[in-house]
Amino acid sequence: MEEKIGVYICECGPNIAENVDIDKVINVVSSLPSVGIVERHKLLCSEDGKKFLKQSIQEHGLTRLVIAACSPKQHEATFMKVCEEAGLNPHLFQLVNIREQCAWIIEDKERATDRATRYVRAALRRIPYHQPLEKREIDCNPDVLVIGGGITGIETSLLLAGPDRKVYLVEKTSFLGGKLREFEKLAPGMESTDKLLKHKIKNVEESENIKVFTNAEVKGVIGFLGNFIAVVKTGENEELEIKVGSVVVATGFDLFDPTKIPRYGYSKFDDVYTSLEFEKMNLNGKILLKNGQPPKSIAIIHCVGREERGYCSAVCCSYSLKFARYLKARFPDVKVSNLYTELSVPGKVYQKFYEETKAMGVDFIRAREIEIKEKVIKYLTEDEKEQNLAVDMVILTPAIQPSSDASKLAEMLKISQDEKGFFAEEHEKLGPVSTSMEGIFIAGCAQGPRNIADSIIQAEAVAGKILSSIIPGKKLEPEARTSEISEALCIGCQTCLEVCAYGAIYFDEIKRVSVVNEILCRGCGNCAASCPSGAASLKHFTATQIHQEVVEALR
Amino acid sequence: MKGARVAVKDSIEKTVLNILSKAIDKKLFDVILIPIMVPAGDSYAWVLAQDKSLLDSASSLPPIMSVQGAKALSSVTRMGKTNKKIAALMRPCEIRAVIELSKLSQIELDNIFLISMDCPGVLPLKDWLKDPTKGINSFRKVIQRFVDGDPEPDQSVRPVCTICHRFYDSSAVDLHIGILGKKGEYIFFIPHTTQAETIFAELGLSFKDDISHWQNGVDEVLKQRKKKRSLVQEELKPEVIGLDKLLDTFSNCINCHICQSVCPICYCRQCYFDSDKVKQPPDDYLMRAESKGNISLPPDKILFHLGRMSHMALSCVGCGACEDACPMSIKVAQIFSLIADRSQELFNYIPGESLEEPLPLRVFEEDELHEVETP
Amino acid sequence: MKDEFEPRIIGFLCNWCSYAGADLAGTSRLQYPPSLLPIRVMCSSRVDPLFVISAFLRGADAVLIAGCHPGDCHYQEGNYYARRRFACVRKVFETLGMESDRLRLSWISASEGPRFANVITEYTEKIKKLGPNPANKKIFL
Amino acid sequence: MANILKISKNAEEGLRELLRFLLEKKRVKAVFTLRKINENSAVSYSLITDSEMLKDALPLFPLMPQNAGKLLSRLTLKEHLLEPTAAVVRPCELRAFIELVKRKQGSLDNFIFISTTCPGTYPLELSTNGDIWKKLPEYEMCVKEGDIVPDIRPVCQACEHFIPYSADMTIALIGKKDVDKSCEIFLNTEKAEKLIEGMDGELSEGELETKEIKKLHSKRQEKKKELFKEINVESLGLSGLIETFGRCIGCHGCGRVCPICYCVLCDFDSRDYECEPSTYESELKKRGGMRVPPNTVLYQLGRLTHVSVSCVGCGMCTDVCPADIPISTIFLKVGEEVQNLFNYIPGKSVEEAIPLTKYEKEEFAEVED
Repeated sequence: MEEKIGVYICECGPNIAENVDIDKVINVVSSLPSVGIVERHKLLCSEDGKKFLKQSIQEHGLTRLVIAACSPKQHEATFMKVCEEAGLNPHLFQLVNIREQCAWIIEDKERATDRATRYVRAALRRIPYHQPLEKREIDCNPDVLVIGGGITGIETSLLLAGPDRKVYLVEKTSFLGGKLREFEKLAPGMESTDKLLKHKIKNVEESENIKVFTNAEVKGVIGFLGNFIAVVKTGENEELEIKVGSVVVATGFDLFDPTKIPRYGYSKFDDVYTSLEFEKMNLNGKILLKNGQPPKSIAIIHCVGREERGYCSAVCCSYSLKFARYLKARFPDVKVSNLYTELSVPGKVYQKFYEETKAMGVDFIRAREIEIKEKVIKYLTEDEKEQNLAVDMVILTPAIQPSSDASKLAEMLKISQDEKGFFAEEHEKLGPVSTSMEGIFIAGCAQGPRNIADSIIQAEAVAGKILSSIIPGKKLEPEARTSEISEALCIGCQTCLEVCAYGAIYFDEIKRVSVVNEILCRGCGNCAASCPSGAASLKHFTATQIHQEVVEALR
Repeated sequence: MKGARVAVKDSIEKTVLNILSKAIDKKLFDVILIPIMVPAGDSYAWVLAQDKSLLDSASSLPPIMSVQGAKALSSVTRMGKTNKKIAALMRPCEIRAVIELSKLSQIELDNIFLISMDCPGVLPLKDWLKDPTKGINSFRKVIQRFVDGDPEPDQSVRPVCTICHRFYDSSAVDLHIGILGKKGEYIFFIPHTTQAETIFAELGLSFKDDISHWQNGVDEVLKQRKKKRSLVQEELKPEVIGLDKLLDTFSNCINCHICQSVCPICYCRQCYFDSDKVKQPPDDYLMRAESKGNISLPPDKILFHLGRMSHMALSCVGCGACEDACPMSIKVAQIFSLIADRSQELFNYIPGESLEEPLPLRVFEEDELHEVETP
Repeated sequence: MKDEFEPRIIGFLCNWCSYAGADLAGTSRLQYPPSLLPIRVMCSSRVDPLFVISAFLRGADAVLIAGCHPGDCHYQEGNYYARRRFACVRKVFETLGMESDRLRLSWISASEGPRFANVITEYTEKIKKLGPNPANKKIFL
Repeated sequence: MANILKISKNAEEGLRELLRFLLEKKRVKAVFTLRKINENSAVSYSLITDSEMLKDALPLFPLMPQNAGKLLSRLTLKEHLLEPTAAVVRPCELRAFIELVKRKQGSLDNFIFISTTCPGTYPLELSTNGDIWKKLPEYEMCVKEGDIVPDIRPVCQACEHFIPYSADMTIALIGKKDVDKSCEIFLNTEKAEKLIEGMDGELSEGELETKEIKKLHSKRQEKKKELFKEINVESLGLSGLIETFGRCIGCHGCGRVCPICYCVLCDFDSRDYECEPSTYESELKKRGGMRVPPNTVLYQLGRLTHVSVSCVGCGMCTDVCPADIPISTIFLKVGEEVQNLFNYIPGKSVEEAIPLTKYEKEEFAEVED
């Protein structure tokens, strides 16, 4: 078919017209090969302008379109839509930025005009190599897989489950509720945990839109946003295949193992416990020494493993205050001493909680080089004095660290972990609960140490993300400008596969070539640049297209 | 046939270049495609010369064939016809390859004006590189001897050049420059197209002179070359006839496939024998090894050479680029000449002789080649 | 004016940061020399070292690759790969005694309009001092 | 201290003995080694399954008709070996193969690598005119003395990696005064020890890295400095490149024989690098003339950027170059510099990832701003 390229130059009111001699540009451009028509317009992005464009495309039967106007970041989408309406494949169009990067930055009109002409020529040199790209639509499954039946997982499930959205909640232990089940009360309100947890669990178990698997494990997840297939090994040891559109990772945390630091004497001396062990003792109402006697003096050691792990676990201080309350409630005369390196009670409520607890006669001592011996604690005070503190029970508050199976899960889901081993968010601020894999979200302590309130906030954030992005019946429109790999040229070295951040390239063992999953591909082009033989290329940014652009720009 | 007799000033080369640069002045051509000495002075490269100043270091008959001219021209026009009017000055074997490539749509001849010159042959690349300055001088002698009409070719040129029987013009050329016949006092501009006549008329050439001197000169050399050609080929036969011989001859081959990549007729973007199709799983190699106790790797050296022959023998112009570039000094070109001659005879096809003549394997006659049928 | 040497800098700008940075420079009406010939790519990691080399041999007086600051890549880690490839090609230039100053890698975020203008201005000055790229006139490339 | 198997035959005989033993005892299915393939004494790599054929094997012949790494890749590209195979290769060939394996172009499975402390190889042309055979005595003498062998390929004379990194067995040659009487096989892996069980010859212990080796190492370093000086790579500059590569005939033979150039079709032979007529016109406008076919320098620079990080300096490129361009010297130099960037030694260990397929968050501050 005869190619006919249309070139339209936008005056953008005075913005471009004043600084670029548009007629001059038109003059040069008109003479170029296969340019069918060159016209100017006051404001192409206006309703009137779009109408004019659409008509011109149809009347002149344009096969390709170049528009010189503002930045593609401004109006590329706008004009692509016009192309579509006019029946021209929107990728056979190139927007030339002669406003932000030309008219507005060059005072001298002659130079600006020369620049504008150059840009338009470059686009014209490139456009013959544009390929029409198809717009694809895929169904999107609204159902959700939630991994981890702790408070975060429960909250997420409850928020998401509904008549048109099933939730599959997978818990590796035999019960829902996670670590929270062992807590009698919650700081700072000291309200009973049951209030919060019991009825939530009940709601989960009663909801017909939530399917709970306990003693279960996720064996594998493949797919992409809107279309994941998960294999779940149930308590009955059968393997179920579950289709979902999104996955929420709420696998919680483990405690730092205090035996790694011998000076804390954990598992060496009697009556040295971790916070979780203490919660349990408290819940069972048996806070007793090995010898069966109630404790008279108790030390709570903060920041256990803080240095080793390299971060503050954010919750230990507040629950230590809670522990003090537990103790004071049971044994009014018990002596409670908190030994900390840094005290962290942020937020609008904890300061008060701290002061009240202190007022109950609970000691707070800034101590270093703590060493626990039989019934006595050696430490250095702030002013470097060595001190001995006689106690008959010690509670350690070990750092919160990623759960033991985090790496396995990360690998299975192709999501990344941060240097501490927690699941990494896509961006601290731009995507705090998203991951490198579209459709896979993280919440609660799986993403980093945080208290229950914050975990619930994240649960709601995730729910919000999913509810707004995966509306039942929605079709997904994956990126059209993806990478592609030429079967003929690929030698199967899999370099592309190694540099792809999205697991969007897989290797076809039979053909021995790499293949792009066009739905996972985000179109960055890293693979294309990494491929020595030019087998991988990025649609709409192919080597040839870019090369042509460069050559013409340098003409 | 008539031509224009041109007196040689200084040297044949100067005389020719002089006329060409006039042609540029007069805008008869926009560009001359011609070998020009590279900055280091140790080789010649094909250059599209628009500034006529470039012609100062150009050579109409360079001592070596670093790149087969047809390859140069096809790199210019493979993607489409040029809008510049280009005159290409090449050796006859290069012109012939150009014609073959245009039949294979690798060269677009619009706006291309082909000029050839009687060719005394070229020095082997390897010899030349040892001492280019010496090379230039010894090649002067080669030319002198050639134009003097000594039928015995100078032994310093490539063996395959000493048996070249197509050192004169192909009828497909626009203009041929005959340097034989007049001991280098005169050269002959022989037009093959009216275009040639009109263009060079502008330069004051009138094509009324008798060119029988040149024709006789050519015949003299040709007689001897044909003799020598069959002689060499006869000597060669025992070396290559029979599979074992062939294996021995190519036993040194290291599979670099440079012969193929410098061959003007091997125009495939990727040689079949470099493609994935020839790569096998290990047990295939092992099986073959076990059947004979061993297999030399890479396998299929002969398959490659036979395959290449079967692909290009009919169009082989005997330019010798393959042999010149072979790192193992295998007599590729001479061996190919043997096969090429026989197979071209079969269709009495002369590669590059005329644009009209179709490639033999693209056509057929109902009543032919019965000798190959078994009744 | 006319005959003063005006460098031609091919700039591969990543869509999300540097290209947006350039736009911001424009919307803030910052003036900088018209030496830049911007080529929009989605990510600095799209820039094949060969783009750089061939632009240079085609006579670009300089080649600039600009992308998101490390850690801010829209595609998570693209710019880290871009940096490695750039380090590589620049080392090749250095080792061969070619003017590696004509190749530059800069991180410019979407909010750094002024920085964008500065980078171009300052780099243009530098290239002016270097003079035109000799590759421009070479015939035997 | 490594285990040594000493066979009282000259090194090559001893090695042949070993190979024969491995084949006959069915410890290996096949042997990959150099072999004289005909009366014209052409030497080629061969895959030998019949121990009889070993009589023509020349495992130590100082010639590299091809980089064996490329061949082993061809052998195991589609599938890994199912049965053990012994491969006698030079250190640079082994390194090349490992680089290829990292690029999924082959598999190490079931290979037993036998290598040597490598004295280097002669240029191909010496084998085409037969002179190589005359040089063997001189070669052996230099090997004994631990000297640089005259007339071996420049890159070999300048090679510092002449001790194999990951061979199962290493034949000690350099500085061994008695290579003509005895063959010392260093057993570097348990696999190797198992394989030679039951073979006659005395077991002893010793160091592979003798002082002769260290001496040669420094001699080679010196040589390398000289070599680089000759070409003066760092001060080539664009004009220098044009001068050096000006005589390139564009056969791309260097890429075809390069073990690291593993592409199906070299990008520079692809459509992407064809020029449209309009391009020529604009280039002519700019330059007044233009070399064709174009991209001579681009090809070399491009290949450098693709190969340099993995270049093992095997020298095949120069050896086949019809235009005698000292490609390998330039690649060796640039390769070193690029590899130092990532302190990476190509082919040293298969575990080490190729630098360009990974990154550090904190690095190369000097190239960015």
